[in-house]
Amino acid sequence: MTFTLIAGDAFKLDTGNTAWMMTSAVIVLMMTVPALAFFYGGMVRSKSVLNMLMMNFIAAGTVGFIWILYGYSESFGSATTGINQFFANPFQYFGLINLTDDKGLGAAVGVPALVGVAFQSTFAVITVALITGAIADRIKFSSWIAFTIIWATAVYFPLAHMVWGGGFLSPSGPVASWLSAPIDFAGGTVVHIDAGAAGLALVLLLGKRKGWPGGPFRPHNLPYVMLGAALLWVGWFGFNAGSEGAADGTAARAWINTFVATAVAMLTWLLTEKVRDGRATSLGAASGVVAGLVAITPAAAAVDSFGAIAIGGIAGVVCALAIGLKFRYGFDDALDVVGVHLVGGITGTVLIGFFATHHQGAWYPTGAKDGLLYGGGITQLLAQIVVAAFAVVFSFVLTYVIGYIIKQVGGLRLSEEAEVGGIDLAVHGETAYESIGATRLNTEVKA
Amino acid sequence: MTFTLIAGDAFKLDTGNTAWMMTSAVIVLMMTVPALAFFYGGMVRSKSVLNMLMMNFIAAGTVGFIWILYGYSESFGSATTGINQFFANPFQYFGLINLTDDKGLGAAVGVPALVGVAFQSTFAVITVALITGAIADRIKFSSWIAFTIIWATAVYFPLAHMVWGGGFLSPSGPVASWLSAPIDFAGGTVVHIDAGAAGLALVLLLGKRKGWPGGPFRPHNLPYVMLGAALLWVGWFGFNAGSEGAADGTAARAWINTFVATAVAMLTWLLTEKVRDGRATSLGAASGVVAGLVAITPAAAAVDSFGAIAIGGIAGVVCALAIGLKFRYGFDDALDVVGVHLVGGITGTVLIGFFATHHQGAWYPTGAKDGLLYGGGITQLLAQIVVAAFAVVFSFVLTYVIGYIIKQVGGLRLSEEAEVGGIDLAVHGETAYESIGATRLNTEVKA
Amino acid sequence: MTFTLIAGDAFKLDTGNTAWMMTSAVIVLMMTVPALAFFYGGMVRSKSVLNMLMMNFIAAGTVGFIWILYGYSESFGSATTGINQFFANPFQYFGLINLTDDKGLGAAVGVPALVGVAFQSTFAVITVALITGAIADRIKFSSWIAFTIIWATAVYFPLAHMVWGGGFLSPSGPVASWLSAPIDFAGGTVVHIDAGAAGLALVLLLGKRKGWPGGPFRPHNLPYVMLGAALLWVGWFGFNAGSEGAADGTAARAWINTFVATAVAMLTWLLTEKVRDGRATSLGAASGVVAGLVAITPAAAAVDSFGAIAIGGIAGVVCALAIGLKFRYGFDDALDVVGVHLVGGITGTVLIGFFATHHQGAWYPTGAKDGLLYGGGITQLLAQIVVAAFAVVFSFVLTYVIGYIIKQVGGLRLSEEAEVGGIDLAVHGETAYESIGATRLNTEVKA
Amino acid sequence: MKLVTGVIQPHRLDDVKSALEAAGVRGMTVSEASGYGRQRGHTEVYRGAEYTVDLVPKVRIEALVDDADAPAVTDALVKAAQTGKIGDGKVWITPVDDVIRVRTGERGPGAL
Amino acid sequence: MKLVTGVIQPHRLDDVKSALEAAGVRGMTVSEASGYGRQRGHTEVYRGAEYTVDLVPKVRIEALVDDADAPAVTDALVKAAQTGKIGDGKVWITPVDDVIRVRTGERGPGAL
Amino acid sequence: MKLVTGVIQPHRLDDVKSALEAAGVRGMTVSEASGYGRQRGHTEVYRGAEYTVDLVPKVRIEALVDDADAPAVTDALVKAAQTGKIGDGKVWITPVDDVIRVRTGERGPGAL
Ligand SMILES: Nc1ncnc2c1ncn2[C@@H]1O[C@H](COP(=O)(O)OP(=O)(O)O)[C@@H](O)[C@H]1O
Ligand SMILES: Nc1ncnc2c1ncn2[C@@H]1O[C@H](COP(=O)(O)OP(=O)(O)O)[C@@H](O)[C@H]1O
Ligand SMILES: Nc1ncnc2c1ncn2[C@@H]1O[C@H](COP(=O)(O)OP(=O)(O)O)[C@@H](O)[C@H]1O
Repeated sequence: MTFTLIAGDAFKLDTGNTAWMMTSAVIVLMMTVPALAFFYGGMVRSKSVLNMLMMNFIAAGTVGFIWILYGYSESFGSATTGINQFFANPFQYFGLINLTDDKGLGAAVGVPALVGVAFQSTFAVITVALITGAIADRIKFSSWIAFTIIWATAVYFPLAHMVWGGGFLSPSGPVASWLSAPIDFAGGTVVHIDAGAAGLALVLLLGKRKGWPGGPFRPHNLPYVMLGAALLWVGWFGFNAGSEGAADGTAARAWINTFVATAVAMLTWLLTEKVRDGRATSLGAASGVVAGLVAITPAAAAVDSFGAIAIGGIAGVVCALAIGLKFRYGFDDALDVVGVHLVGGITGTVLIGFFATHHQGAWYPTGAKDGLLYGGGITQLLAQIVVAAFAVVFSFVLTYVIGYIIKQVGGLRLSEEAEVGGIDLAVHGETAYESIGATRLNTEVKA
Repeated sequence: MTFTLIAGDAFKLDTGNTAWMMTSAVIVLMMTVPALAFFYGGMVRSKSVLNMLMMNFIAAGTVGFIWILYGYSESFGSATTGINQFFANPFQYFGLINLTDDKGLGAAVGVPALVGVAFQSTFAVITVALITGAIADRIKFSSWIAFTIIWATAVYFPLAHMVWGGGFLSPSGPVASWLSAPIDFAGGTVVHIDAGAAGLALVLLLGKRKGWPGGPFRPHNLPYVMLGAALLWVGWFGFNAGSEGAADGTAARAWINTFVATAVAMLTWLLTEKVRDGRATSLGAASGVVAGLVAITPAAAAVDSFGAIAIGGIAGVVCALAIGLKFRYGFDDALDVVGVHLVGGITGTVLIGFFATHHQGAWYPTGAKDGLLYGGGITQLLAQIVVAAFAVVFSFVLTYVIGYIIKQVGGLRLSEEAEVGGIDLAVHGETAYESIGATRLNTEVKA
Repeated sequence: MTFTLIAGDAFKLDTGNTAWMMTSAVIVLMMTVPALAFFYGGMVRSKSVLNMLMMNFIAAGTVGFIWILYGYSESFGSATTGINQFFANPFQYFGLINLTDDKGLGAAVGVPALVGVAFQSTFAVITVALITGAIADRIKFSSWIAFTIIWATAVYFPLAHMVWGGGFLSPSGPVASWLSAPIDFAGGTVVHIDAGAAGLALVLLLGKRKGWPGGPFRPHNLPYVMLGAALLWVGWFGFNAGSEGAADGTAARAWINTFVATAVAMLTWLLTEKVRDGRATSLGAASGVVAGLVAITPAAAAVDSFGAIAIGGIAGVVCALAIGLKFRYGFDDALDVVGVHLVGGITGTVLIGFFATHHQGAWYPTGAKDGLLYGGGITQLLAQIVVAAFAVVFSFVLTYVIGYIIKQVGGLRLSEEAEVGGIDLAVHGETAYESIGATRLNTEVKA
Repeated sequence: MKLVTGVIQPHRLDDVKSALEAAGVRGMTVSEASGYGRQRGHTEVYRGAEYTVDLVPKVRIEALVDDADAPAVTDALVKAAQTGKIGDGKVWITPVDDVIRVRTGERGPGAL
Repeated sequence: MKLVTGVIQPHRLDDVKSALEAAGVRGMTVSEASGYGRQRGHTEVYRGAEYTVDLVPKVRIEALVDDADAPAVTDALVKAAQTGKIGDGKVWITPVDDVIRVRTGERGPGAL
Repeated sequence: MKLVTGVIQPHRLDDVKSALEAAGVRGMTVSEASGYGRQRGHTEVYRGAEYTVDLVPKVRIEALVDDADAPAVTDALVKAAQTGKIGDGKVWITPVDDVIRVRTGERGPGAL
């Protein structure tokens, strides 16, 4: 993305860019609550839908809070050498103090610094929230709360710094000088590979849900899943076109690619289902939408229409097949965070190496090259593979360590009784839907 | 709309207009998924809600895909004479290649060409999606997929070209020189009359649902219908105020008119129900909202507040009465696409002839005239009637032919068994909501 | 808010500000339909969800209508002396006639006058809609319709004029000269205290629901509540950051504060529940979100990050405790409009007196002072208390009188039979969800 | 008195109701049920995982009738519910010791 | 043993439950049902099309009781459910051959 | 003939179904129910107001069987449903006068 730190600009407000970035920030927040919450919430059984919604709300709460306190500073603080190749100083802009507009992410395009904070806050929130899909139905609520804070601090903020904050994997980092400037327009590595690998690590620590596989885990409300998928698509334009940081032709290219890659991914996912299972399903349509969105994210403005169509089309097939991995290898990635976000994120990140271009309104950072199929040779592909691999390993290892420590300290897994009897009731003392026989006895609230 | 092709402008980016147009594009996409999908999905029975949602998602998928490939080019390519009065060259901007900003729809107001493509893509999608309401509960899924592609290519893209792309019905076409420049600010003809007449044609080809009329076809989830209607209202500001193509006073006039016409239409629909049936219903409120939105669409910026109130108020009554037509004439327009979109679209298009004005911030294209009640005589009214009539005939006849061919080739209608037993299960192998007794036996996904 | 009347500016369009304000207007409308409607609709029993949705739609319909007719004029007409300290001339801009851009709310920042009308219309709508939560499940539908019109005219429009229209409580009014310019950035008094006090007055007139307390009044669909809360959060950025009237750094400050105060309020509400009830609930998360949003509203751009965190954190605890008041004092504020909006509105308005600042991108009107904890002494706190107290009394007394008159004239309360048997059926002739046994006998619609 | 219980195809409910009325039944109680029998269930596929749903939606009808009316009511029920396809359901008759009308406390045949 | 079945107004469930407890009933099974009888249903109107819904929501209660307790339990049920309005429902008593407590396999009155 | 009715824990349904099949039962009818008994319900808290929900979700299974098969079927049902925890439910057996297969009109044991 061009929405990035450029030191020393005198700030001149551009109301149009500012309007677009505030709008984008709003609709990216919508991607977590309610979109992702409902996408996942509809997929779980009715006895744990509230817990799923809650985990997403919690991600917005805790990560939102620490982002303003020190997360922005840790991600986008100015130091980028030595250890600060990996994370910036969390106290430089503690509570956003001293963050003047000329030091902001949008200084070069007239966007106030706090708008940059706002936009990026929603990325931190959704990355953490994505993980909930893998661990659905069995994690202790308090452990989830702790995890969100620790993981954002130790994994997300650093990776954001490395890729977007001028650090290790950025267009000015070592991979760029060695091979080519890596391209991650809107978060294929920082968001999707990151969350996907983390989901996998947690799943291995948590173990399978009782009764999986073989038990009845069908989605309790498919319209909720469709609602979530649709709102994810809608909000994703803020995610991808917003990542340009300005309202211009490059943002428009990201818009178009986000639209068409998703449309095609939905169609190829459905086609894959039709061929394999004999039916095209609504869950498949919703899943195809998300797979397409994930895969086009890193490439959003870095390919032309044909590149977007190819990436979307390939991602639809690849992810539709990848959701079978968990059955083959026996890890209970409940709602397919690995199959969709990890695999989709890798797919998009790597395919950039084939399709990157700077024609037809497409854009990539200085130091990047055209893809293999667009005459730029193999260098960009290698850079993309290196970055993807680094992100997988970085996120998986750190997450495993964090999860392991939490497991030792407070435990990760809910009691079997709570899991079987219904998390909503056991953990939150609630049930999602009305039923016969509720009697209120005690109405005095201790105030 | 002023958002239209103006040749030869040197392009100078306006970030504010660009921000508004990208935002509008986003919320118009939201009108199809999830808004329209839920508006219709709540109205069908629970055994076919997924099929309804799917048909809307499919419209976004297939039409989105071909729009980027050749639809934009066919609609807004530069040729407008001879046969190109009716459609432009689909290959001029194939895959959006060579579409530079100075050739875009927003060149005159500093909006990048791809933003114009984005905005218009969402119109193509929703027009096709609107038809699903008429044919609910009984069309073959594969036939629907084929229909979306053929219909968009043969009906929607041409009509968009005729009205907005400088073609036959545009302010520079023959009707304009003969009578007066026709006014269709945001799509009364291209979108609503078009979809409504197409819905009628398909209904005649498909026949009635088993048990209609007389059977139990009540909406399975009215809150979904309300959710859909509310989100349609929200997104429609992008549709109408976005059709200005810029963030200016004319867009604001469209905003205000969209707001007040809808508010009043809801009230008059409810009043009609109260008088006729003795009750004001929530389905009536949702329907009134949509009727008002449909009717104000062509007139959005071309009337003042009083004109908007009148158009909304009349549409609320007229559409509330028009939904009785299907019972009288025995055509099973399942969710009232004819009663609301065809009748509402005609109502709005024709009423412009009475209320058009260019005062109070209202606007219409050069060559148009004030309406009958605003001292402009009868010319504009005649032009509006001609355009509406042309659109009805054009869409109905072509759709009938397309539907007839599909019927002969692959069949249109689902088996009675699938219809009675539930389309969701028969076609998609899914049921929308959890129920007792699902057992997973086979969990191995063939990958 | 800076979005306010400034006489005599020559108008120069700023497309960026205009884009932001139109977008804000759209998402604030979304806060009423569907957000608030679903937030409340999920909380009532399934037999009255449609009535709740309807009351919110009606608020959009009637208030939207009269706002365009005379409400804007009554609120933001130019006269501000004598009796016009309390309300402006409703006929000055009747139907928005003669409202030229240089006379609009956004004249100073290049926003067309009609955009100001649009933005403010959505505030009028939601303020009225908020009241529905207090009176859920028992008000006559016709009385509600009448109430919306009378209350908006006699309470909301005047208060908007007093606070934002240059009247009695505005930065140029008597409180400002006496103490300090009161700060209400986005509507703590005009919207939340106003609606909260009105809700209380109506509750006293209506009496308790049959069976309250002690009966089974649990929410019928908690995911709907979560959906509503999430969309309220999303839309509230339009409410608060939009209240700046422009896309600039102050708007960004409001964005950030709205984000972090809400995040923290959700966490502190959940903590309060955990301590008091032993469980953190999803209804608590949703409620905490709304409490935080309410409390930060008046302070949105007038505090720094730490102020926002403090206000959110305090509001989460205070409101979580305040919902017990209704049980203690025995008034059936069904969905806690008093506990959340009145108490939260007062909390936010008063806390400004402690936390107001004009550093770190924060802003307040000329004549206001820094808060007690930021070295400005006690003056601002006193001004805030005076304004809050005035708003409580003004709204409560007038609402009581209006409600009393409606009660005498047409009655306020539904029959017990309708209340027990289900309002949806009794009043609207509908049920929200499908059930067995519906047979259509008569399908002829009288047209 | 007897209790006639029928488990039938949901789409026959309306006709059965009419038939029972015609047979002089003055009241009945209806509830939702799922059946398992010769009629095959179906499979559903979610992200490639196949679920077998072997319960088929049914409607249960219960009518309390006088001993003398039981055969006629049963016949009416069976006839109205019959489509001839597998899955049409079962009807069974069980003895009832006593019936009370809650509203009045009446007992026996008069309470029907 | 006997099975006492009651089809009652949903809003009486709570009182009936308490009354049965007071009458010494240690367990019961409750389910949702719809009734058809003297109580009129209602009409709903959707876009002008009128639907007649002649089934009224009811709740069904079943309690297995010892032969000796049946009359008292029945009386308690009837009394607690009674509002005196049409639609109060029916209660009926049927003979039961045997009862088994699943947990322990106990049979007969001791299994209640 | 006999009607064997079981009210069991929902998560035992699958095993019970298999057990009945194994015991030669060719059909059964299943419905949702809520139970009240020794098994405690739970409390839910909404905005500080506490609700006591004393009904526990159960599933009801009904199988019509030949007199001779009743004991074996009952045993199979009980065994498959048993977890040994409070709330496992009840099974009871009631006499049936006659059974009719709706599809064919067959009566008696042949209709099962
Ligand atoms: N032995 C039985 N006990 C209880 N219900 C039964 C029994 N056999 C069948 N049923 C019910 O009857 C329905 C139809 O039975 P099925 O065997 O599918 O068709 P048919 O009766 O036409 O041969 C089943 O779905 C079930 O609800
Ligand atoms: N013959 C019957 N068999 C089974 N259930 C019945 C019968 N008659 C009435 N019921 C049940 O009792 C309910 C109340 O009956 P209804 O005739 O409306 O009122 P009432 O019993 O007060 O005269 C009905 O809704 C139905 O559920
Ligand atoms: N007397 C009864 N009549 C009808 N159903 C009963 C009766 N007693 C128990 N039940 C049903 O059996 C279920 C389990 O009973 P419970 O007393 O909780 O456990 P257990 O049978 O293991 O002692 C209850 O939830 C209820 O559905």
